[in-house]
Amino acid sequence: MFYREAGDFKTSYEADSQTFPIAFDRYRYWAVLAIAFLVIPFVINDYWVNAIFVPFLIYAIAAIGLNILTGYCGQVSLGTGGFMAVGAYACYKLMTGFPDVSIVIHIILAGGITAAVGAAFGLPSLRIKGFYLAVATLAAQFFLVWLFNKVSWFYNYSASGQINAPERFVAGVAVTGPNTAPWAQYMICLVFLTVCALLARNLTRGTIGRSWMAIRDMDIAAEIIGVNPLKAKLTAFAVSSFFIGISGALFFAVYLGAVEVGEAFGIQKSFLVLFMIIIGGLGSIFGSFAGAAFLVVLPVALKVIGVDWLDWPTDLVAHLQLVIVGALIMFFLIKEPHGLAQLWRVTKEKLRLWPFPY
Amino acid sequence: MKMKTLAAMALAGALATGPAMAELVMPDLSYRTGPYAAGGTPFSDGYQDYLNLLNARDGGIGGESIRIVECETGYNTEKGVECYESTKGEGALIYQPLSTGITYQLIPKATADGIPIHTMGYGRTSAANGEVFNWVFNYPANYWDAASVAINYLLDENGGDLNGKKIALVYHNSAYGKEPIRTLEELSSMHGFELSQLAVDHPGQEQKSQWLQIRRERPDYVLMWGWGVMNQVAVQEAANINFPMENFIGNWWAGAEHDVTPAGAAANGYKSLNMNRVQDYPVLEEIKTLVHDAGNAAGDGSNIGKVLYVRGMYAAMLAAEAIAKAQDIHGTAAVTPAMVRDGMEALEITNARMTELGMEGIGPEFSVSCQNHGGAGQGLVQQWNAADGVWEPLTDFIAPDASVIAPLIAEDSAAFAAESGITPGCL
Amino acid sequence: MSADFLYGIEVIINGLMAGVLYALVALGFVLIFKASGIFNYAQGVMALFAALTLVGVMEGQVPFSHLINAVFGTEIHHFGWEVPALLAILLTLCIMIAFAWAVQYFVFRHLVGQEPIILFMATIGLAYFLEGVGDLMWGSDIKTLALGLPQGGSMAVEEWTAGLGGDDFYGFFIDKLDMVATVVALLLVAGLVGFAQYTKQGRAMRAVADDHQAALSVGISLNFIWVLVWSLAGLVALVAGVMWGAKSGVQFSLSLIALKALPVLMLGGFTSIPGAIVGGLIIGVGEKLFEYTIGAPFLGGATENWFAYMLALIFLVFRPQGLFGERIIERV
Amino acid sequence: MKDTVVPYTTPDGRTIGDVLMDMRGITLRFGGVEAIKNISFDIREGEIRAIIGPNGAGKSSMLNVISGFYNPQDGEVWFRGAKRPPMKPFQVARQGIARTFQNIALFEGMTVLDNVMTGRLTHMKTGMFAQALWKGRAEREETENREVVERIIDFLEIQAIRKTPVGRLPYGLKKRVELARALAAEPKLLLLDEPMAGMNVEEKEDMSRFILDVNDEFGTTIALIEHDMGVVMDISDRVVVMDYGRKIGDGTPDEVRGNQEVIDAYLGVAHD
Repeated sequence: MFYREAGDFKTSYEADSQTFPIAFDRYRYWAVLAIAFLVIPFVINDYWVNAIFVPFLIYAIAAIGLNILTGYCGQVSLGTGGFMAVGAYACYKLMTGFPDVSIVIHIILAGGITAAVGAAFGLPSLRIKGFYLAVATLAAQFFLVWLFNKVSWFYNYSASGQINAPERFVAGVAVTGPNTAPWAQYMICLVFLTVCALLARNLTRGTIGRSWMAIRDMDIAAEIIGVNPLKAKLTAFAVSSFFIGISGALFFAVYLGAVEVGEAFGIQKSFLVLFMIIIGGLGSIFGSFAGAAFLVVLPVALKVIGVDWLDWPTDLVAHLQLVIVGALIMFFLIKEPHGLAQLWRVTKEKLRLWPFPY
Repeated sequence: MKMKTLAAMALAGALATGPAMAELVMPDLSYRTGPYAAGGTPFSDGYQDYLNLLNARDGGIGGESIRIVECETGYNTEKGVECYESTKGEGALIYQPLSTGITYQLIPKATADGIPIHTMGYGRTSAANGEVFNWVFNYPANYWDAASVAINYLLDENGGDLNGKKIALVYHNSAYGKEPIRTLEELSSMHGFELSQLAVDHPGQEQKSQWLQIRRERPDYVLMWGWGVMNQVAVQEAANINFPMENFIGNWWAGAEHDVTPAGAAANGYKSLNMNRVQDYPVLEEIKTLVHDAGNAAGDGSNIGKVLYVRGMYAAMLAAEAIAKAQDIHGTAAVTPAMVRDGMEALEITNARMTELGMEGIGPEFSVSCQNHGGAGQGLVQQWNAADGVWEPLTDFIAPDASVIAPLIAEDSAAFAAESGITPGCL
Repeated sequence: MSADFLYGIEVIINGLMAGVLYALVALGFVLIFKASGIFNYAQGVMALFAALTLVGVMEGQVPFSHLINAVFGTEIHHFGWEVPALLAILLTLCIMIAFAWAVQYFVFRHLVGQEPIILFMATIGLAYFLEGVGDLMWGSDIKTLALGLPQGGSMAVEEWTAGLGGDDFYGFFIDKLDMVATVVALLLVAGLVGFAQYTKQGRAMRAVADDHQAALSVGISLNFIWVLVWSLAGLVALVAGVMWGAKSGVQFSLSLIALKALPVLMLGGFTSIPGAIVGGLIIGVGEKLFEYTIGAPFLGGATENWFAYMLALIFLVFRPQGLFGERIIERV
Repeated sequence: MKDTVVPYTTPDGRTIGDVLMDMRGITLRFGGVEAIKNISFDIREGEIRAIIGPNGAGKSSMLNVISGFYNPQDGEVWFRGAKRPPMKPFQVARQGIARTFQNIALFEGMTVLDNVMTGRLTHMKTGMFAQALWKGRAEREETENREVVERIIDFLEIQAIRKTPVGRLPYGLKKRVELARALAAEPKLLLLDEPMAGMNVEEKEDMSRFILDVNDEFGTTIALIEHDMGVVMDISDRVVVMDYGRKIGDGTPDEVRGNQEVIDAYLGVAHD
């Protein structure tokens, strides 16, 4: 089977503008989906869910969210941690305030609330640009974390200042709380990720996506051809925050089950998600996946190699891990500044011409 | 996605190395890296060295050898979860998560998995109520005890009367830092002292505002719930404003050598609480000869005898005693986590036993029961001697005011039980 | 004068001093950004690394001893000598220059002409790398900086000013270390300005900051200039690391001081040295004054971190070009 | 006081109609500098109107006023018989004014097709939620607009580079893509800022042909700035001449060619 587009004729514009124009890509896409939905849930255990899959799926949602804002609309944000916190605390308040409503609705609403907060903090983007905006979004980060820590209403006045996810069910299966089966944790995150990725893909390929990219590439020209910058930027902030809010809600309710805002949603989280999208590739949905996978799996893999195989002291491995991750980031950027997604595209391009590169 | 699959396969290979049975698996979730490494390293050294000593001297516990599985958390919650999941499969008997954040993750998980957690002087305070938190133990003392012990100490210093005194609490602006507030407020209305609260935002490198405020308000005493770099800066700033150091008392996570050494001689006289007395124990000699000289030291061996080293050792001792107790109760050397839990619940630490173990007076005497997972709640006050570079115990173990703390614990654990749908009861 | 008012002044004075310390960190960012357009996220880690190196050199620690011991099973920790402070500082500077050269040679030389966000990302990689190397080289315990810098409130100032207010005023508190930091910062800025104005290399540096192409065309080596600015940033990092490290000991958290510099940069602009200084002072006073008047009494305190950013944000909304920037006229 | 103009027919048979845009007494200042001084002129439906003048005459500023990028301090802009209030550029675009730029302002990160599709933004009305779902309204609208765009791509002969990222194209093609993007908006008035700058003779001929064809086939009114006098005189119906922010000539190419002031300006006669 050759990886070719020759012979795969498109007879309509719909077919031409589909997500995977090359047949082979389409098959692979369906295969990945089939494995993700039909195979992995049956073989997965606690370790894989909690150490790899659930964090990967949740970070992928956050990365998609941030990629919409930063990769597609060009607004660099360092407020991701704060917005995830909004999602988490909104979800907690909804879960405890309306225990009879489905958790799925809570998570979506948490995304909606985060979207509103995100849009509000997006307002300065009309005046402030580039790194100045990035630093300005840190105001959101620090303020939100401080707020959730300070106002005890957000954590229902509990003495511990932590929020705990009570047990909730989807179709009779526990998805939050201590008794959640690993596959249920995995499935709810997977479903949310799949839906989010589809929505993101749809939004980015149509009118609104083009307005965002136009603003990103040249905001003045975009305005002159008819893009309302206020609307484009605020929708980018809102949509981005919606996804980030969902990821925050899942992060709290499904993954950790209990969080304290400063620890779980601090500034490191904002940086981490930003690293993911830059390493993965700005302006690419696939890049969001690749970046999240890279930064979730690599440290674990290095730890396994260093501690379990080579039997080195854990602290040495942890330090070496930093050195290696740092060096890899620089290496990748030198080799391919546009991230793993671009690396992937270039490989595919080569594959298309293989075995006749010229 | 492809890359992930590859990595996944690599990992699968790594994990396939299954647990070797008939060993006592003791995970050590340490943090030797990151911002709090200075505190995590000695604790982990002490924890591991003591268990290694048991292996070297006694062949383990009850004839069963101990296997330590160290996992680096970097004090990061997510890494902690990864560590828990990766070690639990090896048959871990007891967890010492060493971080409040990780503890909160593990409480529901470990409860569901049936593995006991020991959070010594940190974690969830209301876990002292063993009827709600069947699998969580926080003996010998918790933060609310600490607040009460500090006030009891000050009462003692002031002839039993704190009326009209001003006490300031400088705290890390996080769930941890806010722990003592409720207790102190209760105690303030009870004893008539005036409590002022000063929050320091994480990480706490810049505390000028707070210490200027203390300088203005001139409180009689300053209590501190600090962590990480906040401790060193606070000690320095207190010295800067010429606050009398003997009236400045940190809690037991703000009272190690590295908290005071950067300030040099200026830190002399600073006090802190401790849950384990630091002195020359015979057991330290044994560790030196049987563990360090044999080349089995967990770290570079330089931390032996330090406050947090001794605390790590104390934690390991309590765990080992609980395992021994479990072996006793169930009549088997190869205990399971559930058996260890029973051992912890039946744990009784006496002076005679501590002397026997070569650590006389390291902690208070206490016993654990199903109702009380919190131990005696006692703590002592120690003082920093900058000239000799040692922490000197000033007092014996001081009891907290149970009448204040018990209702608070009952209230909070009841709230948790209601929220999580737990029916309190003994296992 | 009422004590509250005098204490307000005290807060302002201390805010100014804190501002100097913020500016010190911000300065490193500005140097590199101005000359190469790189937003150097690693500046905080550089401060940590420089301070760690200084202590390590002074105490005669064997670099990478932990790694060496683990690999070869040896037990080495110290060379057994101690290096005098001045010599140690020089040695540390040499190491920072070598680091600057390595950064330029191995990383940024290959990234010339990339978008700012890519360069930013590379510095993040650098930060990870340097943090790991720093830990491996010198260990992750808290180290005491024994440079003999003065510490503590100045009694002289306190006594002189105690008479200004009534019984409830105890005189102004001014930290001696802060005074030293201010003097050092002033000297540093004067030195940098002098260097930029009066030396050939300095003028070349300014030329590059102004226009890369034009600088190239008159025969200035960009590589050399970039090594130079990274070295200067290393020097600034060392000074910042020492000043902050004197307070808290040299430890991991030093790398977080970068977060204190970011609002300063927003306010002062990424390209202006006077902007960094004035921005630092404004942020320092602003956050302390807010905490004194509103934060601590009404909001429960610990407001400084976010208020610094809010202040910069509000300021920027009204003046997007920053403190010293030219008014931006957009063209097509 | 709306002046109606009698439609007339050009020598090549096109009909020039009513006044489409009327600039009345426009003055634009930057700080103390007057870039445009009290200029009035009109653009009629269907014509090709050129604005010429030496460097710094204020031509681009004038175009920027028309496209709403600058708001003049004095004067009125009348469009399609109504006075235009101060507007943001995107609102002007929605009124049906599209433009190209002197220094190409394409969206470098997007493909040619996507760039041209951005030209349709003002015609696409599907809401965000429908777009997120895609199937149905959004996809239908996308396809309809894609058809329009494909016609323009055909027309400008850039089919082959449809899916190429714009950043990789040579200069001449970029200019053409930019024209395509402006045309995709189906504007009432098309503004071209030096469409032939930096082109060789061949490319200029191509571009002139496209401009004439656009005007001819779609009946689009065009206002353009150009330096190449030969081209301007060949393709435009009427010419405004500016110098130092003033209008010094206005009329058919032949009229302008004979204007002494214009000749002076171009030959660089000193101002008194």
